Amino acid sequence: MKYSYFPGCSLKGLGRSYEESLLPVMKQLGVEIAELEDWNCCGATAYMSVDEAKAGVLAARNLAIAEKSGPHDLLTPCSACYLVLNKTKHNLEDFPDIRDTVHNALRRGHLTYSGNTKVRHPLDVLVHDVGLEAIKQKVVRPLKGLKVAPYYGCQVVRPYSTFDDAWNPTTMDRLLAALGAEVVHYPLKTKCCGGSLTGTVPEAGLRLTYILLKEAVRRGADVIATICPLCQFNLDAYHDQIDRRWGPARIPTVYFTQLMGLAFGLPARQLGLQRNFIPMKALGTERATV
Amino acid sequence: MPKPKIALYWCASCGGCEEAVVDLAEGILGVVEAVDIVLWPVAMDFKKKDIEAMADQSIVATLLNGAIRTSEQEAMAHLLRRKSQFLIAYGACAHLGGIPSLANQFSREQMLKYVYEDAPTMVNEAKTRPQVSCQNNGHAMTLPQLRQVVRSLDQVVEVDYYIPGCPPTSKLTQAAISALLAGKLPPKGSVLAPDIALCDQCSRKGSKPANLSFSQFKRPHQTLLDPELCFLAQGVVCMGPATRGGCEALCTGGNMPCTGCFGPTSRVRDQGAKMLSSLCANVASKDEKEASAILSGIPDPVGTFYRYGLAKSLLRRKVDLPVETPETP
Amino acid sequence: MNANGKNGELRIGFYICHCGHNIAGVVDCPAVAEYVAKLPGVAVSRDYKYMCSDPGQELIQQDIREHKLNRVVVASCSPLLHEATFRKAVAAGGLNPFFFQMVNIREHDSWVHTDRAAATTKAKALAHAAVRRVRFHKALETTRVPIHPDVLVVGGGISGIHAAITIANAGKKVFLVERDPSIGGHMAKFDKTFPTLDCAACILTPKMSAVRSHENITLWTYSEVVKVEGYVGNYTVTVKRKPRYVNEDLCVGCQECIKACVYKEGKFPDEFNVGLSKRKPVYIPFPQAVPQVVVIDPHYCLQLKTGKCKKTCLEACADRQAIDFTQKEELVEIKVGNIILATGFKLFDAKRIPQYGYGLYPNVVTSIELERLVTSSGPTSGEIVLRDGKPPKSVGFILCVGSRDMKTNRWCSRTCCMHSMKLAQLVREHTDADVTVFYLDIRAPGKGCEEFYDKSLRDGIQFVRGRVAEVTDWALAPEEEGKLVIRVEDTLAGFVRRIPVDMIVLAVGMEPHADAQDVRRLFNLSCGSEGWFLEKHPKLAPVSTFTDGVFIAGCCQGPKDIPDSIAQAGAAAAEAMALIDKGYIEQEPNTAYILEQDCSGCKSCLPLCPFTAITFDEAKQKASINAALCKGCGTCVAACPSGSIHQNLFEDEEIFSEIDGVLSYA
Amino acid sequence: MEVRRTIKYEADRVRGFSKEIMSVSGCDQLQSCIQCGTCSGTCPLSIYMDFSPRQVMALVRADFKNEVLASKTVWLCASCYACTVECPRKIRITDIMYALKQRAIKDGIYPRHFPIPILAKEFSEMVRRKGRITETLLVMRLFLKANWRAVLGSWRLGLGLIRTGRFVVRQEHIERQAELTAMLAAANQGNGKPKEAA
Amino acid sequence: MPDPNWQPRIVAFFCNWCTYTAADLAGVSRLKYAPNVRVIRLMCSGRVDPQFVLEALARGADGVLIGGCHIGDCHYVEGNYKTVRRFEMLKRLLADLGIEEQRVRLEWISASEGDRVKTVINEMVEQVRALGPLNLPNRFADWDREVSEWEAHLQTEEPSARPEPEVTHA
Repeated sequence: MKYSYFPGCSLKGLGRSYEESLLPVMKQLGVEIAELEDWNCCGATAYMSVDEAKAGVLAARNLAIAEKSGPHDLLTPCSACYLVLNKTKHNLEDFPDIRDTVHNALRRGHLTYSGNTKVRHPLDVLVHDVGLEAIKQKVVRPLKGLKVAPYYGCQVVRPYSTFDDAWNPTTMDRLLAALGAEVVHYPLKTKCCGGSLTGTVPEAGLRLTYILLKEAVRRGADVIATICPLCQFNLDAYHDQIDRRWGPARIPTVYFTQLMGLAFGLPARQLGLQRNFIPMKALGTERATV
Repeated sequence: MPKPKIALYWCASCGGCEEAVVDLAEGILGVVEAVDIVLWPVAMDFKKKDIEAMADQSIVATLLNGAIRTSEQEAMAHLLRRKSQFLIAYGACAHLGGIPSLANQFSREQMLKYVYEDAPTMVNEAKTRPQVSCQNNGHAMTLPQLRQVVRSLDQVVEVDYYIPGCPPTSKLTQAAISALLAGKLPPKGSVLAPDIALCDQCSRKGSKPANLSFSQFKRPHQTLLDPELCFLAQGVVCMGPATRGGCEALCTGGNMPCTGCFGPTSRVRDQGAKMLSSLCANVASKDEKEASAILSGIPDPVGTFYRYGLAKSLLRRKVDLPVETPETP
Repeated sequence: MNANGKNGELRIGFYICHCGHNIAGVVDCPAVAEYVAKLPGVAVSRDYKYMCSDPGQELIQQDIREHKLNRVVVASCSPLLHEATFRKAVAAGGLNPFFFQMVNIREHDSWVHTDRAAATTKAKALAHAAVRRVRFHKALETTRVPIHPDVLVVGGGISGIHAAITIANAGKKVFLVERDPSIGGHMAKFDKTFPTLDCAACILTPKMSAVRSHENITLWTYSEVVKVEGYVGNYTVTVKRKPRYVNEDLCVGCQECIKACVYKEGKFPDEFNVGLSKRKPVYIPFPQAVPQVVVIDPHYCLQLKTGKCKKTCLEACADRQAIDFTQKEELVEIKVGNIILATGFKLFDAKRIPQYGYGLYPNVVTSIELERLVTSSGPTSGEIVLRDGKPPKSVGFILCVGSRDMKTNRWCSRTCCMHSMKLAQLVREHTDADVTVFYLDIRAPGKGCEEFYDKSLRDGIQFVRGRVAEVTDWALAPEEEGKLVIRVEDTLAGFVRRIPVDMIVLAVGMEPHADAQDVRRLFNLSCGSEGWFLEKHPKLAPVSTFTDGVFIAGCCQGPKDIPDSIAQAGAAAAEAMALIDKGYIEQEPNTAYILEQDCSGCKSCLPLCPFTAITFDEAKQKASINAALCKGCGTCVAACPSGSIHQNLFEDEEIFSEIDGVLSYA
Repeated sequence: MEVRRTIKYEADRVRGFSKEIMSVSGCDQLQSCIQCGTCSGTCPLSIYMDFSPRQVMALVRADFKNEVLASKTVWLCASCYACTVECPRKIRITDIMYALKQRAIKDGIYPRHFPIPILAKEFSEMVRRKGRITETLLVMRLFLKANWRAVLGSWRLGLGLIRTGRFVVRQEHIERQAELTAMLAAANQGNGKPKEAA
Repeated sequence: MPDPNWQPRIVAFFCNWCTYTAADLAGVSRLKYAPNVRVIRLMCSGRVDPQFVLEALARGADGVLIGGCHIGDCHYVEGNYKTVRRFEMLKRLLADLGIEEQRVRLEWISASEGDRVKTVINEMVEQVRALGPLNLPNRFADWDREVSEWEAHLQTEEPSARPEPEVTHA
């Protein structure tokens, strides 16, 4: 199994522990991963707010490079990147106007994109390509008794995702169960974390984060598992502000890949767990330190 | 009192029609008795000028066979038309364009190139082509011009009657001539043969099942042909149902399927389309793919359905061929 | 073929209709009339405001008399609409009605084009085609086919019941076929009916027993139509009668067998109570079921499943011996002249909208489930209670669940607003709960319905305009603890609200049966894109279909309430009886025929006719067509290799001349 | 007591604005909005908006350009696409929000000192110049532009990031910057064909 | 030279029960479509004799559209099966005779699919427009110019006096 890999800016910065855990886990499962050569920012939500055409071009450049680099699907861990790349792919198919503009621009860089490269999220790949059975094989330290709230956030399941339900996705639930964890019924699994509003409009953004955390705590979760760098940052980094505003709702938030790593018996450091503001207590660190 | 004048002429034809006339055997003598043949290139030495010398309409009837595909044939057609009271298209070529009109699938250039350059048997380094006219030590020599389109006689001049067939049978010829001499002719423009499809007189008719549908098409060389059984029942395309009878079912009698030389009945405008329609309707599959596979057993629809009648079919010719502007011969 | 048959010189009358502005607004009618006037054979060419009006028709008749017309062409609307009208007019003018040709310049021209010039050119071409075509028309006679007086009604809901009784009362024999073990349909499940709040059972039960006792009605429940052959007036229908393992003639509905069943308690979901209660393998669907005959469910009955059972039911029925485990499915063939389809609808599956938590939260119920709860004969004998048995303190109704939603069903189900308000009022009657109705638009157009809406408002039922976004069980405020929380924008107040309630009722919409397409095929009907059966004309023929002698009534044609369903059932019955009492149908003389002297006997046509109208005369060695059996499709005509098969009204020459005509550009 | 007149006159409408928005690829469905409020009900942030998403749809459809572009609503949209997925009329509401943001920025009509548009501009600027984003640097720039007090406000966060080694100071960038610049420039010329005002 | 204000001319054969009714529905729903199509009503698409298609083309149609009931829905049980099979062969024949496949089209449109009528007609008109005029009558004339001009030439060459014909019969 081979995939091109589009890390996106976050996985090189605030979300680096996502990459730190993703790569070894994939390695363990014998999944080959080749980082996209000279990839650029997908444009995220911000660029689309400024200039639709340019946003399209930004994303398309990556798709074009991926297509050039081979027939492999493009592995895209960051939700924003996943959405933007997929959205661009769809727009190019659905709207001739955008297609012409983008192709016209790509030509300037001697690039072309014929729409072949598929954009895939690690969650999708792990459950549907690698398969839960293969993953179970690799589990050496089942996450027995660890209560996990599966949190998907918005942009992986909406609106372009094809691998799970937009309202009640279950892919990660099944994956976590396969790791031996106890999956908490968490109806907020696809609610918005506030995105960049946590920084720009805290009173709004942080409250969403707070609700997510509080409900997870209330439902007795030990840890929240996430699939998106921004979600992880929001749920992890703002606790002191949240405490001040609405009172404590402390619960660690980690990447699902970090939990996989732990279950596979990889050392916590190697999985970047030390980068958490709220460290994984009890089993988490326990495992991490053995 | 002078015997009625009759002319026989041939244009683009194989000569078979001439044979057919000769085949009248002793019948021919009767004819010769009764009439005065003023033109018959294959048998007698009359020249164009002799005809030109004659008064208009002084020939009672001209039996003209062969398709029209050169300027000279047109000239003769016009001349004979003018000189004859009755102009009769004799045989499939004059009637429908005949086999020669299969050439209507190609441009003149395509044909000349093949015949004078590409044909394996051709040696012609100079790539010489026939010239409409050329100078040779002071003498201008001309050749008739080969037309881009092969035509039936009535596409060039007005025709009074048609005697169908490749070639027409002696019976029909005899009957036509006697009717002519007796002045007992059907309405102008008639085809002088029964207006009912071949099956009516085909000996194999009884052997055709009532619920026949096709699950496979075979070409005659692909199968051992049963001497009694209806060809269609053997999966072999037989144009009989779409072809005017009157040929005494000679081909089917000789264990070959009808190829349609008598042309359609008076009620049909396009013989090929009609045959296609009835064959396809009876293909034994409701699945589009399967049906199309069965139909691929007919690899050459034009050659199958329009073997003798492409010139007179509704489309007349491959329609996207380049049109060259006519050179004066 | 002589262009003019034996009608001497050709004198065509041409009439172009303005249809008010419908045609004249886009097509330059006078210009068309002038153009046609110059065509060969045209004696009169006029444009007129409304050709289908009496003066319009009178105009034609007058011209036939005064101008000795022998052909008439009218350019107006679709022949499917008015061909009959004008043929009558022509006949009244003393001309054979088939010396007429119609040109469709409304549906096919003025209504679909905006460019006046182009539309006018098209009208001229179409008119030209008809004028050329009509030359070849011949005098024809319509043939009369007798109509079998019996009628088949499919579906034993309120529509089917009403249609059956109406026809039976007129003295005609009716077969009523119902898929379920009892008739009654959805209405039998209702407690009260809006807007009068009269008891549904009280008005339905008498009609049901009327069906049972009517000497003209043969009732076949637990049966399905599996095959339909023939055509209007002469249908042959095969009905599959599923085994109920109880002899209908012997069973008296004493229910001793049910008491005796080895299952002491009900164990299996009760269809009638939409799964809110349990029944035994041997059961009677509901107390007022018709017929009062027990059914044994082969999926659950031990004897039928495993062959191992004490068969206590047999003992219980020892003296009557009505129970018969050997019963087999049987096929019955009947002959009828007309068919009325009243196959109804199915309710939208609320699970398809996970946001509303149906199936996840036990106290989210559908409207029909609540209906069963409020019914005194229901599983809680009329008590509206939560799953834990306590009465709700607050109930929310969510409307348009599976209606007006492009992601599920686009259409409005028409009854949910009223149905929900009815239930809301019943909830107010039975409990002291606060009731809030969440709606997009309240649609109460029926008689007495707006008044009913007003009553609901005055009863203190809260109405919030807004489509509910989600139903959750997580609390953000103390009052939300342990409740179901509805998140919705109150679009009139202009802000988002969170409203905690104990019970949520989903007003699920109506949709076509899952097998609507199969049924449609069975009876050769059309379906709209949504899957409802298509009526012949949305206004002029709302219960007719494109298949003569097949009529539709009730919700199989589209969502409607009880009064509308009954009205339609009545209409369908009337249409059927009109045909029966006429006694025959006039068959369009568009049949194919073979000219014997032309046929070579090649037999190519024989396999082509699905109606076996073509036979081969071995003596003459020629094919011939039985006009009575021919439906006039013309497939054999197109296939005859020697052009020896012809079709009245669609002769080759007529169509060729039409082709030439439509290609004339003026 | 202070009162404000809220009546709207025809002059307040900017004719053609709705057409312009609906002409954006994927936004034409707006025509069939039935004002059911599913978008607002679903939106996690509608509770902070001056106009609810539903109202924005109504305002756009009625050509109230200035009101819409000046409102906070479009800037509070976090692009979670819940509305787009839930809309019973299949209106791509999120995309419409983007279309509005773009016009707001183009026409310079948006709430002053409101950080989000500034973030958007800073973001695109950094991408245009470096091809990639370095979040920490971006945030610093944002704070300086939008409200420098926030920097002090969130010093703890900053320290935390440094402690956990997530505070990156080296600006990430791509190799073939020229290529990207050329492409973005080309994007301006659109599809080559003349485009209606957008 | 293609005439700038040339408009595609399309002849359509619609079956009475499905496609013709659908076209009526399109009208009743006031859908707007290109005015280039002229509909001829037949009872069933099975009545469409290939001769009709050829005749239409020979008489100047640039395209021919055939409309029938969906497979399985034929009012006459299986008329449309025959249509499919004829059409299959007809297309091959036309291809051999130099007529582009897109000029003839077979569509199943049920009575309820008024919008489909609109889409199909507009699509087809654009397809044919892209192909340009077929205009066989003109081509026939072009082909026959070689004959007519020669005939004219012969006339001028031979101004023959025409004496009374000696009508003779045996």
